[in-house]
Formats: sequence, structure tokens, C-alpha cells
Amino acid sequence: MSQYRLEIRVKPRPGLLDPQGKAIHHSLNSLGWDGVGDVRVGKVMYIDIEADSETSAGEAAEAMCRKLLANPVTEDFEISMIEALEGAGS
Amino acid sequence: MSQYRLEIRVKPRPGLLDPQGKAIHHSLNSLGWDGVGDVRVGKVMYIDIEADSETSAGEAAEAMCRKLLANPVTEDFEISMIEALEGAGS
Amino acid sequence: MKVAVITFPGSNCDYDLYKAAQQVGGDATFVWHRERGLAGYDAVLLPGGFSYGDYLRAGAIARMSPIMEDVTSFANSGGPVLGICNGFQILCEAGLLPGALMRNSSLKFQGKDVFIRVERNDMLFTSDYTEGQVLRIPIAHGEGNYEADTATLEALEAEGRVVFRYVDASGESTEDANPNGSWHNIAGITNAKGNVLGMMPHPERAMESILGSTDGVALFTSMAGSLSLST
Amino acid sequence: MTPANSAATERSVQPRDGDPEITAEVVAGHGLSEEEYEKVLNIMGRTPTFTELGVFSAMWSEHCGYKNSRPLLSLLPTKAPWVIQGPGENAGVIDVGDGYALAFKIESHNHPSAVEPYQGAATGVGGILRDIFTMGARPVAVLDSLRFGDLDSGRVRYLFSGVVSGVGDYGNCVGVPNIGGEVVFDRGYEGNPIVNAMCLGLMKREDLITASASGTGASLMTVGARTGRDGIHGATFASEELSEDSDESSRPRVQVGDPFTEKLLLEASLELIGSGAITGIQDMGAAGITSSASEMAGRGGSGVEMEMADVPVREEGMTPYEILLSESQERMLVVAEPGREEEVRQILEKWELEARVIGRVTDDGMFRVLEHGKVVANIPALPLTGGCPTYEREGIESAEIQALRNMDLTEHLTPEGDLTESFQRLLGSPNVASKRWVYHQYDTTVRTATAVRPGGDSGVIRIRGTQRAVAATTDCNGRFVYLEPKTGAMAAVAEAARNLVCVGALPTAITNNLNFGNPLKAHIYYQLRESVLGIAAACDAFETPVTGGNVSLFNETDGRAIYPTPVIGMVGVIEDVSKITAQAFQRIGDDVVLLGTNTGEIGGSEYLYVTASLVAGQPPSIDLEGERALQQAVLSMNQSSLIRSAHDCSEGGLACALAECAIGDGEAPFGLSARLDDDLRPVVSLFGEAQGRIIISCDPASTSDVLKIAESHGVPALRIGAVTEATDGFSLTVRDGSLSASVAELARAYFDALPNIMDASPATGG
Ligand SMILES: Nc1ncnc2c1ncn2[C@@H]1O[C@H](COP(=O)(O)OP(=O)(O)O)[C@@H](O)[C@H]1O
Ligand SMILES: [Mg+2]
Repeated sequence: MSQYRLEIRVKPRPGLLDPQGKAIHHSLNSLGWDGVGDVRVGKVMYIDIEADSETSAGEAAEAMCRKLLANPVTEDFEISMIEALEGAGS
Repeated sequence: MSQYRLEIRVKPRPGLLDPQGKAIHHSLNSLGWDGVGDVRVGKVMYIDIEADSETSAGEAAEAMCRKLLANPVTEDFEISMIEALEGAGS
Repeated sequence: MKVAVITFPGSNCDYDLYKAAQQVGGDATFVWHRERGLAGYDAVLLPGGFSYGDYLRAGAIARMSPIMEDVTSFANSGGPVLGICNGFQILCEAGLLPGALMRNSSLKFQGKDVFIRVERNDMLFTSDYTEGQVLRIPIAHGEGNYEADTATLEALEAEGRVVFRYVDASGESTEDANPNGSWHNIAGITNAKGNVLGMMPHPERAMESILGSTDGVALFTSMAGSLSLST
Repeated sequence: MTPANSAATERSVQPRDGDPEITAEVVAGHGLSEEEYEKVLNIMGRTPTFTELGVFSAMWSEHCGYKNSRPLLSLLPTKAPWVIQGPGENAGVIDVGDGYALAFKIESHNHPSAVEPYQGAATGVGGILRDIFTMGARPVAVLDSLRFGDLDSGRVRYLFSGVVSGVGDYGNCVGVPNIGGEVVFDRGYEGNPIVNAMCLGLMKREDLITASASGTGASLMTVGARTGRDGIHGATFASEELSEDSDESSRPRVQVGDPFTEKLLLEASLELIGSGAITGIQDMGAAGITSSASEMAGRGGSGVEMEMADVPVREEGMTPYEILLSESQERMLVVAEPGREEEVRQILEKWELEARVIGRVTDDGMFRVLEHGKVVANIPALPLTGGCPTYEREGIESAEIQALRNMDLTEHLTPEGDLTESFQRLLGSPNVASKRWVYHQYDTTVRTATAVRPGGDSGVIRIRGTQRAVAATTDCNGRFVYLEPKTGAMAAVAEAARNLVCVGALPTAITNNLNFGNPLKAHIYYQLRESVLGIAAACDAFETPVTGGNVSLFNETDGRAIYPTPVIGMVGVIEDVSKITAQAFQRIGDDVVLLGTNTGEIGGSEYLYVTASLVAGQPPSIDLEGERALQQAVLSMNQSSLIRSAHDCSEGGLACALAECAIGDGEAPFGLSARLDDDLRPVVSLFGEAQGRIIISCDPASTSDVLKIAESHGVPALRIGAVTEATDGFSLTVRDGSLSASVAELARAYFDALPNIMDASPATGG
């Protein structure tokens, strides 16, 4: 078993209103950053997982997203491997 | 001028308590993912910026983080370029 | 006492604060966040609510409002500034008070009465209370978990800048009495000079017995008393 | 704006490039029956365009057209001298004295909440707030009436916690206090949660404004948020049954709420109404621009013409069909006085919102839609809003339910352990236990007007500057309605009235939310009809007319319907806030008096659900005259300041009600020593849910006066015991049994039940 650190990004589905992104967009514009267009805001999670392999760590993360971490109705998610941490202690 | 899409990840500073991460950790464990260790939760933002170059887009994003997007007391941030979008229309 | 109640888009306790100031004889005026200039006011009040929806972080966007430059110079020149709930969050974001208000440790909004203890009454905000007095005051917030770096926290305690602390009915600051996970049960703090006060509980909602408590009144009479003496 | 006039000469409808052809399949896909489509053809005199079909489909959905319920709704009493605005507007309005009027209404968001609990509930609150402030009233209170399956399912916990955060986050952000509601858990709602939100708004009588479009040439303006592709066809969707794959197919239909924009829209709307620059205003709720524009035209007896290219949109390339049917939130349609459009724009601008002229009021009675000057829809407005066919069906009671009602319950009426153990289980059952876990997530004190917060029998909001207050409650026991719809519906109205008189408020009017299954099934139609008849009878008896409401049908999953649940939202008036009566005991030594009769009716009770997992038996009967007398007796005791507390008996019966009086909010509990010598079995005596009972406490010196008042109203009254010190414990004795427990233990069972369940295991969406 090794230990992996994964990064999971959960973001609002395209087409859905993102009030938070809208407010940030508006604020950046009024602070003088005119060149800012669309802003979308989501969550990023860093999860340490113990698994046999990188693949199985990724699969576990995907299952977690489906079950708990992402809202299937309003959010999409992406998973990336950040690093393989040796042994059990992270 | 070109259009760039940047990804900004804002995360709780190490050492700070992250109740959300703790709650997710707890839930994952009780859903049977025993191998999950530390969980940290932050925000991810996708921002479209018009700029002369990739470098200046990145610099603008950094300035935005310092001014507004991250709270220096509690958060760190990281910026990555996602893609260069041609022209003005994203 | 002439007080400015600053209204941001999304403020929702502005009216309550205005009424509280009036109740103690204050001459209150709403000042919209895009207005400029605070000359002629004796005190500035930042109300609770959800400025800019609390999007991004509570208070983060509001502190960029034009009026905040004036609030900052008002504070820097020694003028009394009181921020309640979202007002406290804005003061922290603006750097007028140290630290930050993070999400409640329960991850839930908390709306209920709590008890807080008056840690000092030698300030213009608290002179009508007695030291150690226990107040019953409503809270209503999702991000009231006070945090700062260790040096700041230690300085706050060492310099006696914690003005209010969550306690139980008997006045003990226990973990159970802490509604949001704040460090050392902090409910309200002041700046080094003592002219800027930020607090999460809502004294303006504890002004009449029909509302369940009158323990907030003394905060406003303290201010009115001190300010009418000084002008 | 593209001048609508340039198209005025070209009235013929242009088929749009790329729009699907109208086939029988397309028609069916829009939820219109053959008969209904025939009627469309008759009205139009030609085949409708795709855009027009979409408009009809939305307006003639159950949600907008009330096609299965309108004939029944006409049976409800709607008139009283204090009713200023009855059904038909965004909200009902009543006179509450001293020059003030109260606007109030209840609204469901059941289907959206089943798909996405957080956003579904949040946008439900947003919608009902808009219904209130478009009447010119400032929202002063929210109540939420919620129902879910049993909490042992992760999915149910997910729905429950998501709905509660959604209700809370939205109302908290806008700054409207929550003053009450209900939460019920029963397997009958598994898969189909009920999320009803009620709002109260206060205004000066003269500030009332309505949603009608009149004055030819006046400008139609959209104000608030931009229009996106979200929620397209939500109105049709809300009228369909959920099926296994609803999650998939309804994804794009989810709407996201933006309470911050709502708060700005609220302030801007009230300022607009105050300015006199507008003559009509309506929320864009279900079916978006389509319903708001056509209903305003219908009410004003006028027509409207709108240019879709002028509607501010959030996404590129939206078709007129999409723009017309979008249910993006936080938008309004207003009718501006000619020449004052700029003033409207400036008020919106101050609140950092947009206002745009998109059309005008016409005198030709047509609902006309243009796209870059070309007419894409041209429909007579009146038949569109009022011509939806309505159906009266045959209702037949289900034999299965009849059998449940007639079931012999005898074997279930002896507790397995001792009585006290059953009692504690009952107090800790999620239906009886304290709902603090819920309302501590709500801001209940913002606006500094909340005189009674959630946790009491009714919430109370004082009217600043007067001695008056308004009280409100929502109630319905769906099990009773399921077992016998008419009796159950009467019980819902009666319970609401009891809850009001307990705080000292005179019941004044109701709004109602009819949550039912598929009315095309005879047994469901029976439930619907009987329920409406029950509400009508009770409202007549109590002089509490119906000023509005909402109908949510097709609450079924895989053919299984929810319990018929006609939620009653009732409001009342308190003339003197200093006379509000508390729910909890106030003083040691006070006498405890039971008003009403302990009949021991236990059918449909929480006791049977908790101990035998049963929903069966004859539900408690309702004596409307007796209820009315009880209400008047309690109000008279309140007026004479004779009583210190009042609380009605509902779920969990007499024993649980007494425990609630003793425990209070847990801070300063009391004990009780009481005895009741009736000849009923202990279980039915203690836990039966007979109607028409209120427990009051009073100074022993007042007891004889209290009993006299009761007698003069013909209300049975009996002193059953006295308030004691908490340390003396809670003891309640009946002829053949007794309960005794420490008050601290009872308080723990009562307050910790929900937090323990919710903390124990995670809520999962999957
Ligand atoms: N969803 C809710 N939102 C706000 N308050 C609630 C909610 N559910 C219950 N409450 C509060 O808890 C009290 C007790 O609920 P309930 O047992 O249903 O009361 P009752 O039987 O008197 O109608 C309610 O009167 C209300 O004030
Ligand atoms: Mg009650």
C-alpha cells in the first residue's frame, strides 16, 4: 500500500448560474481589471489516500466524487494526482 | 490582446483548522473509505483575462489574489494557466 | 450623537442598527457605500447582513467599496467605529481589525441567543456595562469563527483587546458555550487604540423586552454617553 | 430597443428557421393532450409555431393552468370584510388594523427539491418572497413546511439537510426572519419530499399594487437578473411524475438561486413601487416571461408585444422559445408609466441591477412575441391564461386505505416495555422531538420584530409603531388526511387555528398548499376533492377565508403517491403584543388545566408509527363547533390576562404536549405533577391525538375564572395538576398507569434526538 495525494476540483456545470463568480467578476471589473471576462468558482480538495496503485487511488477518488464530494446535478469534477507519498505517514 | 483562462486555487494555510476538510474526512471514513487520511478544502476559480501575454495575464491574476481573491491571514494561493483562448470571444 | 450607518448592497441589519441608535437618542443617517465623506459624524456603524452575498469571503468585496477609504481615515483619526457581524467581517477584511472570521466549525449557520461576557468596561463602547457582566444576545452568522496568527492572538489577550467572550449562563467560557469555534471564545475585539470594535453578536437585536432581551441597550447608551460628553 | 412599431404592420407569424416541425409527438412531448391541442387549434385557427406551442404548454400545465384543481378551488370560501385581496393575485392581502395590510402566501418547490434539495428549497423561498414584495409589501417573515421520508436513509438525510440549508441560506441572506414551520418524517414521503415555503409581508394599506398590465402604450420592462437557459420548462416538469431517471433528464432544469440579487431586487422593487413610476409588477416565476406577461395582460384586459432581442440574456444564441420559458430566478416584469422608463432604469441602477424595455402594452388583446421585428408568436391572451381546459373527475376512495382505516388496533395498544419507556421514545421521535437542529440554522431575529420565534405554537411579528402583531403557523397531519381526507383536512385547519389562539392571536385567514399525487387516478382525485371540501367547511366555521394558495400535484415516484398533504398556512392578528401567551409553563405552583376532551382517539397517531410502524385506524374526529368554541374561550382567557401559558396537543398526544410545556426551551424547565382519571387505556389516554385540546396554566387564584370562561363557551375544562420544580420530576398518572421521569432526561430525549441522528452518519446524495 502506498499513499497518494490527489487534487479534486469540483466546479459548477456550464450554463448554470454562478452567483459567486458573477459577484467576483463585477468586483474585479470595478477594481479596474476591465479585461476580466467570465469567472466561475468551485471547490478544490486535497485528499490523501492509501491505495495499491495510482490507478486504484484515482478510482477511489472518482467513487468519492460520485457519492459525496460533487453534486451530480449541479457540478462537474476533475481529479489529478499530485504526488505519491511513500509509506503510510503523509 | 489575447484571452487567457487561468485557474486559481485558494487553500487554507497549513496549520489552520479546516473544519470542512475534517467533516469530509469523517464522512468518507464512515462511508467505508478507511484509507483516506488528511483532507483539505479550498476554492478554485476560473478566470478569463484579456492580456498582452501569458506573463502579464499571470501577473494580473497574482495582483487580483493579493488584493481580493485570497485572504492573506488564512489562505495561500496558486495560479496556473489553463489555456490561451484566441481573440476576444471566449 | 450623529452616527453614520453604512449600507452595502446586501446589508440587512442596517435598519435595525439605525433604530437602535435612534432609541438612545442618536441622530442616525444611512450612508450608501458609493457615497464619499464622513465629516461631521461622531461615530460610524457597520451593520450586519450579507454584503455582496458573502460571496468569495464574508466582507471581502464590501471592503473594496469607496466609502471604506473614508471609514479607514475616520478610524485612523480616532473616530469610533463599530462593526457588528458582517460589519466585523468587513473591518477584518479591511485590516482595521486583525485576524479573520472563518466558517463556523459546525459548518452551519447559527441563529440563536448566546451569552457573552463583558471583558472590559473602560471603553467608550462598554462604559455602561459592568466588567464581567453576562449578556444575552442573539447571534446569526455562518462565518464567525475568529482566527489569527499566534502572535496576534497572544497580543490580543496580553493587551486586553478581547472585549466580549462567549460564555455559558453562569459566565464561564466553556467549549459548549462557543457557537462557532472562535479561538478563546472570542466574540468581539478592539484595535490597539480602542476606537474600533468588531463583534459577531447583535446588540441591536437586544433592545426591547418584547424581542427577548434588553442587554444590548447599554452598548448604545455607552456610546451616546461618551460621545455627547466629548462634543 | 428594436422598435416594435416597425413590425406592427407585419402581423403574420413567421416560422423560425431551425424550429422543429409540429407533429403529434412534439405536441405530446409538451404535455398537451389531444383534446387540449384541439382547443389550441381552435383558439389559433391555425397550427401553432414551435414557440407558440411552448407557450401553451407552459400556461396550460397543471402548475400554471390548475386544470385539475380549478373547479375544486372554486368551492373554497374567499370573502370576509377584512379581505383586501383574495385569490388570483401574487398573494392574498388582509387588513390587520391601524392602517396596515398583510400580504401572505404559501408556495411549493417539491419537485425541484427532490432533484436538487439545496437549490430547490432556496429558489422556493426566493419565489415566495417575490410574490410578496410584488404586492408592495415588505417581507417580514418566512415559514417552511417540510416533509421527508424516514431519516434512516442516507438519501433522506441528504435531502433534509440540503433543504434546510437552502431555506436558511436564502432567507438569512435576504434578511427575512424565519418564524416557524413544520418538519415531518414518514416513509410516505420517501422519494417525494414536500417543501412548502410561506411568506408574510407588511405594508401600509395604500401601498398595495397589483400585477396587471393596463394603459395602452405603457412600457414592459424586465428588471433584475439576466435570462439564462436554466429551468426551461420547469412549469411542465413540476406537473410530471418523477421517474427513476429524473435525475439525469432534469439536470439542465435546475435553477440556481442568488439571494444577494434578490435582496437588491426587493429593495429596488419597493422603491419602484413607492416612486409611482410603475403601474404593475409581477415576479417571473413558473414559465418565466410567458406567464408573467400573459397573466398581466389577462388581468388588465389588454395585450402585450415583446421583442426577444431586447431581453438581457446570460448566454449567447438563445431562441425566443428559450427566452420565453426560461425560469431564471430573481427577475421581474414591470409596467412603466409612459415616459418614466428612465426613472425606472435609474432606480435599478442604484441597486446595481438592470432594467430594460422589452415591449409595450397594446389594446388588441394579443400576446405577441417578436424576434428582431419578426412575429414569432401571436396568441389571444385571454384564452391563453383563462382558457385552459379544466377537468372534473370521478373520485373513488381506495379500498386499501379504507381497510387501513377500519383496522382493529387493539393488539397495538399495550406497550411492550413500560409506559415511561414508550413515552421517551415518542418524545425522541423525529416528528415530536425539538426542531432546533432546523431553526437554529435560520436567522429568526433579523429586522428586530420577532416577538415569538420558532419553537412555539405560532411565530409572531410585531408591527412597529403600533401595539399590534401578526401571528402565523403552518400545519397538516398528512396521515390523518390519508386515512380520511375530509376529516384530516378539517383537522389541519383546526390545528392551525389552535396554534394561533395559543399565542393569543385571532385566526383571520388562510393560504394553502395542496400537495397530492396524480389526480388522474380516481383515488387521488377523491383525496383532493374531499380535502378541499374539508378545508372549505373548516374555513367557513372559523371565518378564516382562503386568500390564495398553491397546488402541487403528481407528487409520485414509481407510481407511489405521497400522503395527501393540504398544508394550511394561517395568519392571525394580535391587538396587544403585551398579551402574547407563552407555550411553556411560567411559574411553580401554577395550576394546569386541560381544555377539551381526552377522547383517546389514537388512529393515525405518532404512537402507532413509532411503536408498530403503522399508519392506520380512524383518525381523530373533528367537531368544528367545538373547535370554534375552544378558540374563543382561549382568546377570552388571553384577553382577560388569566393564563400564563397555552399549548395545543398534537403529535404524541397529551403526554408529549405536557412534556413540551415543562421542558420549555430547556433553559429554565419545570416539573409537573398531574393526574387524569378517565376510564381509557393508558396508552390511548396518554398518546392519543384527539383534536380540540389545549393545555393552559394559570395562577391558582385564576383557576375558577378560567373554568368559568370555559363553561360559558361550552368547553370542557379540567384541572389536572400543578407546575412543580424541575427537580421534582415529571409525573403524569392515569387510571391504570403512570409516567414518571426526570425532566433533564426528557429534555435530553427531546433536544438531542435530531442532532444525534444527523451527526451519526453522513448524508449522501448517491
Ligand atoms: N421547518 C421549520 N422551520 C422553522 N420552525 C420549525 C420548523 N419545524 C418546526 N419548527 C418549529 O417547531 C415548533 C414545533 O413544531 P411542531 O411540533 O410541528 O408544532 P405544532 O405541533 O405546534 O404545529 C413549530 O411550531 C415551529 O415553531
Ligand atoms: Mg402546536
